[in-house]
Amino acid sequence: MLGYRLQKRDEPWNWGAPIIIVGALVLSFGISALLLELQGKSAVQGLLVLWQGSFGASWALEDALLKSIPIFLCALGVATAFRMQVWNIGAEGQFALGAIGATWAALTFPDLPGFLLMPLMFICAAIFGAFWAYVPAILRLKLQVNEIISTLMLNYIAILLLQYLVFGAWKDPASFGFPVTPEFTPGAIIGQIGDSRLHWGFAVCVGSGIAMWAFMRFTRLGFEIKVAGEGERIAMYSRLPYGMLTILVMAISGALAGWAGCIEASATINRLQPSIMVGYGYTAIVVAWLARLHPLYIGISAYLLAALRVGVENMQLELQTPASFGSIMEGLILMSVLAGQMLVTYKIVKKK
Amino acid sequence: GAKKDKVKVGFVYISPVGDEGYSYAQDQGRKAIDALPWVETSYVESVAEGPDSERVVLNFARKGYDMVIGTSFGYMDPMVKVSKKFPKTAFMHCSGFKTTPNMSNYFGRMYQARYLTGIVAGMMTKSNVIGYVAAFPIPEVIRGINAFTLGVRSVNPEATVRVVWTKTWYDPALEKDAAISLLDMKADVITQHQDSPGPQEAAQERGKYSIAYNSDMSKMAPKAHLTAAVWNWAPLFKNAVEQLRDGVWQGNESLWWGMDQGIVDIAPYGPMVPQNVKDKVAEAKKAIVEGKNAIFVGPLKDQNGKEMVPAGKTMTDPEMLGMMWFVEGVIGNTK
Amino acid sequence: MSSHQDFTRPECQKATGFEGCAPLISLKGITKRFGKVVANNNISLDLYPGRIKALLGENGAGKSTLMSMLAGRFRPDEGYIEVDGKRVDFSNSKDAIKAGVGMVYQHFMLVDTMTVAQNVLLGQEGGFFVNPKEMEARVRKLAEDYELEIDPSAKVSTLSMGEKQRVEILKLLYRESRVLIFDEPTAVLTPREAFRLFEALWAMTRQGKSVVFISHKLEEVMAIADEVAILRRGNIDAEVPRDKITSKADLACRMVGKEVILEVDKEEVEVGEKVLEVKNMTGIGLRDINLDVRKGEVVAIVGVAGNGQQELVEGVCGMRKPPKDTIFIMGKPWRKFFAEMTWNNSMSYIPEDRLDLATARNLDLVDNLLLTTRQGFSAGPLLQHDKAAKVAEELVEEYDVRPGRIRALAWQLSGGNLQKMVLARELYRQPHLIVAEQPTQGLDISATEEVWNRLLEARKMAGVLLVTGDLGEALQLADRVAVMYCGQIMDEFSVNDKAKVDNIGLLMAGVRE
Amino acid sequence: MLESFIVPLLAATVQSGTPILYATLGEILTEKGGVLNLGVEGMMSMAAFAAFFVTLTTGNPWLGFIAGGIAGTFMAALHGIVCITCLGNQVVSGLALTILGVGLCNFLGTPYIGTATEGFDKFSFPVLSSLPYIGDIFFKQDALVYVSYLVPMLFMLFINRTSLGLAISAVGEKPAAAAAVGLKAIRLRWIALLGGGFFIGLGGSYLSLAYTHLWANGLSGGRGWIAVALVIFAFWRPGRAVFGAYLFGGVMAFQLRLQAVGTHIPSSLLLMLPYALTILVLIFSAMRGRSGNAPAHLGINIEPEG
Ligand SMILES: Nc1ncnc2c1ncn2[C@@H]1O[C@H](COP(=O)(O)OP(=O)(O)OP(=O)(O)O)[C@@H](O)[C@H]1O
Ligand SMILES: Nc1ncnc2c1ncn2[C@@H]1O[C@H](COP(=O)(O)OP(=O)(O)OP(=O)(O)O)[C@@H](O)[C@H]1O
Ligand SMILES: [Mg+2]
Ligand SMILES: [Mg+2]
Repeated sequence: MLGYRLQKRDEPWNWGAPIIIVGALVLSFGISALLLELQGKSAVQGLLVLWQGSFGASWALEDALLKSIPIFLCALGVATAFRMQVWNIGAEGQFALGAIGATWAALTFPDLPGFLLMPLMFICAAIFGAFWAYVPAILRLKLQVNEIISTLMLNYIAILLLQYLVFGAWKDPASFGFPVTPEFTPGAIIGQIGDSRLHWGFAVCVGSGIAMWAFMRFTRLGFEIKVAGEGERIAMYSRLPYGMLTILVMAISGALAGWAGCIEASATINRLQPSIMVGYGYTAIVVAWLARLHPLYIGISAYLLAALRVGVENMQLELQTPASFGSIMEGLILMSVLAGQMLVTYKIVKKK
Repeated sequence: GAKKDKVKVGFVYISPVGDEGYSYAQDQGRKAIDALPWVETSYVESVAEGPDSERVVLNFARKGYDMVIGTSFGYMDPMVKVSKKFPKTAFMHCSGFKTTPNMSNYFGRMYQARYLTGIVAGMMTKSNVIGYVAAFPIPEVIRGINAFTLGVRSVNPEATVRVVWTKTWYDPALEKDAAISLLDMKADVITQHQDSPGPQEAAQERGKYSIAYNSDMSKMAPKAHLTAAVWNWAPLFKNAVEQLRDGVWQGNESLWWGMDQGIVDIAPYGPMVPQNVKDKVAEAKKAIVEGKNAIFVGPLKDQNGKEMVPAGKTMTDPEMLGMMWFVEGVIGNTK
Repeated sequence: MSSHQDFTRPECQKATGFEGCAPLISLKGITKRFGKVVANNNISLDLYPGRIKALLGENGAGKSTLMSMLAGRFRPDEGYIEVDGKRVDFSNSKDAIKAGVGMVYQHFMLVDTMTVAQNVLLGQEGGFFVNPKEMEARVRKLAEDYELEIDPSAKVSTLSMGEKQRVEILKLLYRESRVLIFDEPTAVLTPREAFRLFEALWAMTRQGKSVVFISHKLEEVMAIADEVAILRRGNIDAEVPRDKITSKADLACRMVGKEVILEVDKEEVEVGEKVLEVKNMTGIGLRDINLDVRKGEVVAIVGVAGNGQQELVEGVCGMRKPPKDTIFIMGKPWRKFFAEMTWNNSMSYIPEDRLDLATARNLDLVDNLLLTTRQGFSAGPLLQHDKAAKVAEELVEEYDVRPGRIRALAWQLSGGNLQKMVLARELYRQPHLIVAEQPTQGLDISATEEVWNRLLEARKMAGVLLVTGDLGEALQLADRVAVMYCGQIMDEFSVNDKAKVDNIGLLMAGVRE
Repeated sequence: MLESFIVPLLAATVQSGTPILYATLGEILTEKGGVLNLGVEGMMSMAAFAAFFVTLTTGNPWLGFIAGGIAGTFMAALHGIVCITCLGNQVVSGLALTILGVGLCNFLGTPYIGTATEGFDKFSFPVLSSLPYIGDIFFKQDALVYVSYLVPMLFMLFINRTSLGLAISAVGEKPAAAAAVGLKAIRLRWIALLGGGFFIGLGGSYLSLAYTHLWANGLSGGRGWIAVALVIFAFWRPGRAVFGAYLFGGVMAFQLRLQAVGTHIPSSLLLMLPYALTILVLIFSAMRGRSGNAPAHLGINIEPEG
């Protein structure tokens, strides 16, 4: 590296993390601004519009919060698996299965009162999502099938399965043949908090975030997951049930993504339709990693990413920038944060 | 409502506008009204039908747009929700069925144009196999396939239409592969209900014919392109903004315009289309425009020969909007 | 104790004709720091042709670091290296190889999935295209020239430790190295293999090559070195010709700088009930194993690495499932024992691999304490971190683990300190059976002594199964010795059985009279 | 049946397998050097655009083909900066690269949607195309398919029979061992990553130059992910990659033809076939105990020493 080299720090540079994030944001926004100029649009105005769209109004904040709900849940899930070095790329499929599970409950018992139906939907979503994660976990444990690939393939299969149901057995007879299920009964719909647009799914987020934090920090099982992340051999030495833990983290991961699917179906679109799949499962991976797998930071970065997306929409609306602009910024931010994280463990010193 | 000097319209699209497909066609309509001095437009593209669409529609309303036009079926529920919150804003939704006092829906009778292209295909085919690359088995697509097939069979009762589903609106390579699989099944005319020109290209490469959809795609496959079933949204949008300006726009309406109002049509023919075909189509078009041919008129049998519409009966609009079966002559399934 | 093998250099092996030669390599004032640690402090050292220089020093004294700089892996912070009197600057291994310096690292640097020939020729193929047959022929010829027996087409993963070392040596020979550095080469060899290595080293010195030999085994150093350089805390403490050293004890004194007793007191402990019983075990790579360990005694398993010790240990320690009804711990069948085991009053396993098996490198000492004792700090589903921290604090104090911070991460500890931590943790659990695998490998004398005393002390509560490659250690600690070869126990006898003890070397090589 | 169904099916198989084949081979080279690159999807997208754009501006599809490779190399370089230089997590960096590549491709490509370029057309290969069946299947394709027949052999030769190939494998297995014999481990990783990126890029070029001649966004359509899966399926061996790529391409082509014949199986289920098959194949190979063939240091960064 041109006269410079890396040297491991004696102690990790914990204060580095926020500095790095800010640096990465500056870098990515810089490049994005450049792209805007290239398009013949004012970069300053663009970033201003982006800011307004993300944070400039109370409803922007509300929109971002609303959008961050499913992202947060999926990210909380994949972070659990990542902590054990299990590469669950399948939140997208688990999300789909969760939505399917919740919908099954909602369509099968439409007349149950909400206080019974709602828990049932959440249970079904968790079970379905967890099952979709359990399959790759078992394949990895029994046959060493790489979970990156199996979870990824299961994403495609899950989306097609969802389509199969919505185009087939579950199609609303009143929808003029369009691929949507009947609208959920009131008991199956998660309500709004007060008269904000925010719904009670937000409370589920807060609850699971805190529960996950406490679980990882205070419980023995949480400790065991942390240890198992250090490697299978250490796990075996410490008499950890490594297989069971793998299944557990995958199941938690799948269940949380499943809840995200349930909330999206119930609170946001009030039914199941193929367009429920918008890639939250992939976004979640980005979010989990930006947050270095910590629940609180996951909350923050899920919110920031949602805000970015909402803001990019505002840019589209005001400046007619293409939709792909958002994913460019996302990719740039993630890559620069990743590159920058090196500075937490290493310092750059001059070569002699 | 009150008269307005200036009208601001926001469009919400399902896919990028540059794709020559469905959103492209809608956007051509937008551009047409944008050219009016008293109209201002904006759009947001690639808006997923789920939760994102509600926010985008809402943002247009919040920002004081006079009218929000949502072009995809899945925007219906979100638009209904938002329309209730913004009673002063006009909402127009494409292809759905729900309305509110300040929300109307609109659509076009594309099946009429499909029928005409079917005549072209039926007369041009030599192998009597016609390939249809289709996205999703929803009534709009199925209705198009059926109308097309009826058109084919009206001139060539021997011909069959084979359908391959891609389960995507837009994947050029997959659509092309699907078209090739049909060409391998001896199809010599390919048509599509897809947004990319992939199938057109496949036909051209094999030296076979193609019929496009959404817009004229002749520049992408000049040797194959017979014609296309095309949208022309400009008249409808123009009508809507004028009503809005004059304060006479109304919600709770369902506009299902047809060829008579110029909202659907077929594109200019390629040089290989002989005059007798053109004549035959012109004749049929005249009948349609004059209301003499409603296309879905009994007796109609389904794929298995079961009678679905008795002789002399014409299908109603709601029946057509929910059509989920294939007419005789289609090979494929609706699942 | 080393009576089974005579390491003395025969007269005919002396390299002659190199007296008075200028040094091949001179290290001049080398200093190397890792963060705050000064690994080498202003070290100067000369290497002469035809001579073997032994480097001796406590763990962490800086031997490997010094030699790694000579081999081009690290660069010195200060000072420089001279080759044939000319100053050089090695920026990577390639430069060092070009200058004729080759090193066999403590951990072999071989690519397991490749063949012997590919490994030997790696980076030296000469030409862009390679031909496996031709490569093998070249390596075969080289091996024959130096009388090193090896199959050039064999995959390295299928070789024994001794064979792997031969591959490493071939690598150096192929590169025509003039200076050969061996970092603890005998740790993984049988005495017989070690002797063959020494013969090879002597042969090399006769050709005028200079050899650097790093070892913790004093008798080896005594046997083969021409001069001994002693490092302490990154400094050269002394450089002594072999003739000036009178005995092992003398050498040991010089090394640690204080009088050490290499013999430990072994007070008598009453032998109690059976804590481990292995009955007719065949399977998982083992044949017909019968073995008892009773409370109050130390049973040593000796043998060359790779003869089934690993399998036996893993079988006993629950890392691998043994055949049914073959292993009984505290009278209970294996499966039942592990199913019912509680965190204390059970068995402890002190594995050879301290970092990455016995500890988790990225966790701190408290978490590492909890690794095997977490049951003891549980309250329902919760874990009592505070209580664990307090215990960790006490243990760090008691066992003098440095640095004394309980929030230090495992990777920040040196090997010896880590071993102390593991020992502290495992004995804290008050086990009835202790399985210790190479517990002092790579440890310096004072640390070794402490570990030995702790293990002997632990006999009061437990039976100890000691697996070691170091005969001296086995004879020091054990009451009984079992020799393993090819998955079998060749013989088992009391350490007081002089005749049998003298025969251990042959048994380890699979020879039964 | 043979003439009318199987032969066209196999010919289509070769075509749909070819872009995946290029990309799979590229990823094999990358992973041989020890770098896991999950960004294939994004790299192929960018490469497809670069190939299209250069062909459009220069009129020479061969230049476009190479430009796609260079774009792949460029994207690989980004991954290298993050993972090799800055020691970032390879899994996440790959995902980010996909997001970035697809976004950038759409951003740059949108103005050109529907624009046609020169490209590679199918032509009958002299002599060989007249072979019965074989000729129809393999030798009535485009030039890039013919090139793709050579590439696996070159890869086999390169990996097993050249010093550079051996050195790269050594770095993927054990960088420290390679460094100890004077090889520059980091540099070799870069070579493998960038070289692999080039071939992944060629896979992208194929999409916009031969698969279709019209620019469209989203050409890659998930093929990059399939390539990543096929590397494992192929046990990191070029020969098996050919088999895998064609198998996958074949299943894709088969399900479309099954529909065209007129089947009653719902299309959603048919479309699952390729993905389900990938998992099944991984399961089968695992049952035969072959999944442990991965380079030992795959996905692990080389930390700086000293
Ligand atoms: N790969 C590494 N990265 C960073 N630091 C290391 C590394 N390896 C060793 N160290 C440092 O080296 C020290 C220990 O080195 P090592 O394990 O060689 O010591 P040792 O010779 O076994 O010591 P002891 O005398 O305690 O047995 C630790 O303080 C640790 O910080
Ligand atoms: N990679 C490293 N990073 C940081 N510190 C290191 C590293 N390697 C060695 N050290 C430090 O340098 C000191 C010398 O280590 P070195 O490995 O040279 O000792 P040694 O004499 O070879 O020990 P041993 O007998 O255990 O092999 C160690 O105590 C350790 O503190
Ligand atoms: Mg050490
Ligand atoms: Mg050392």
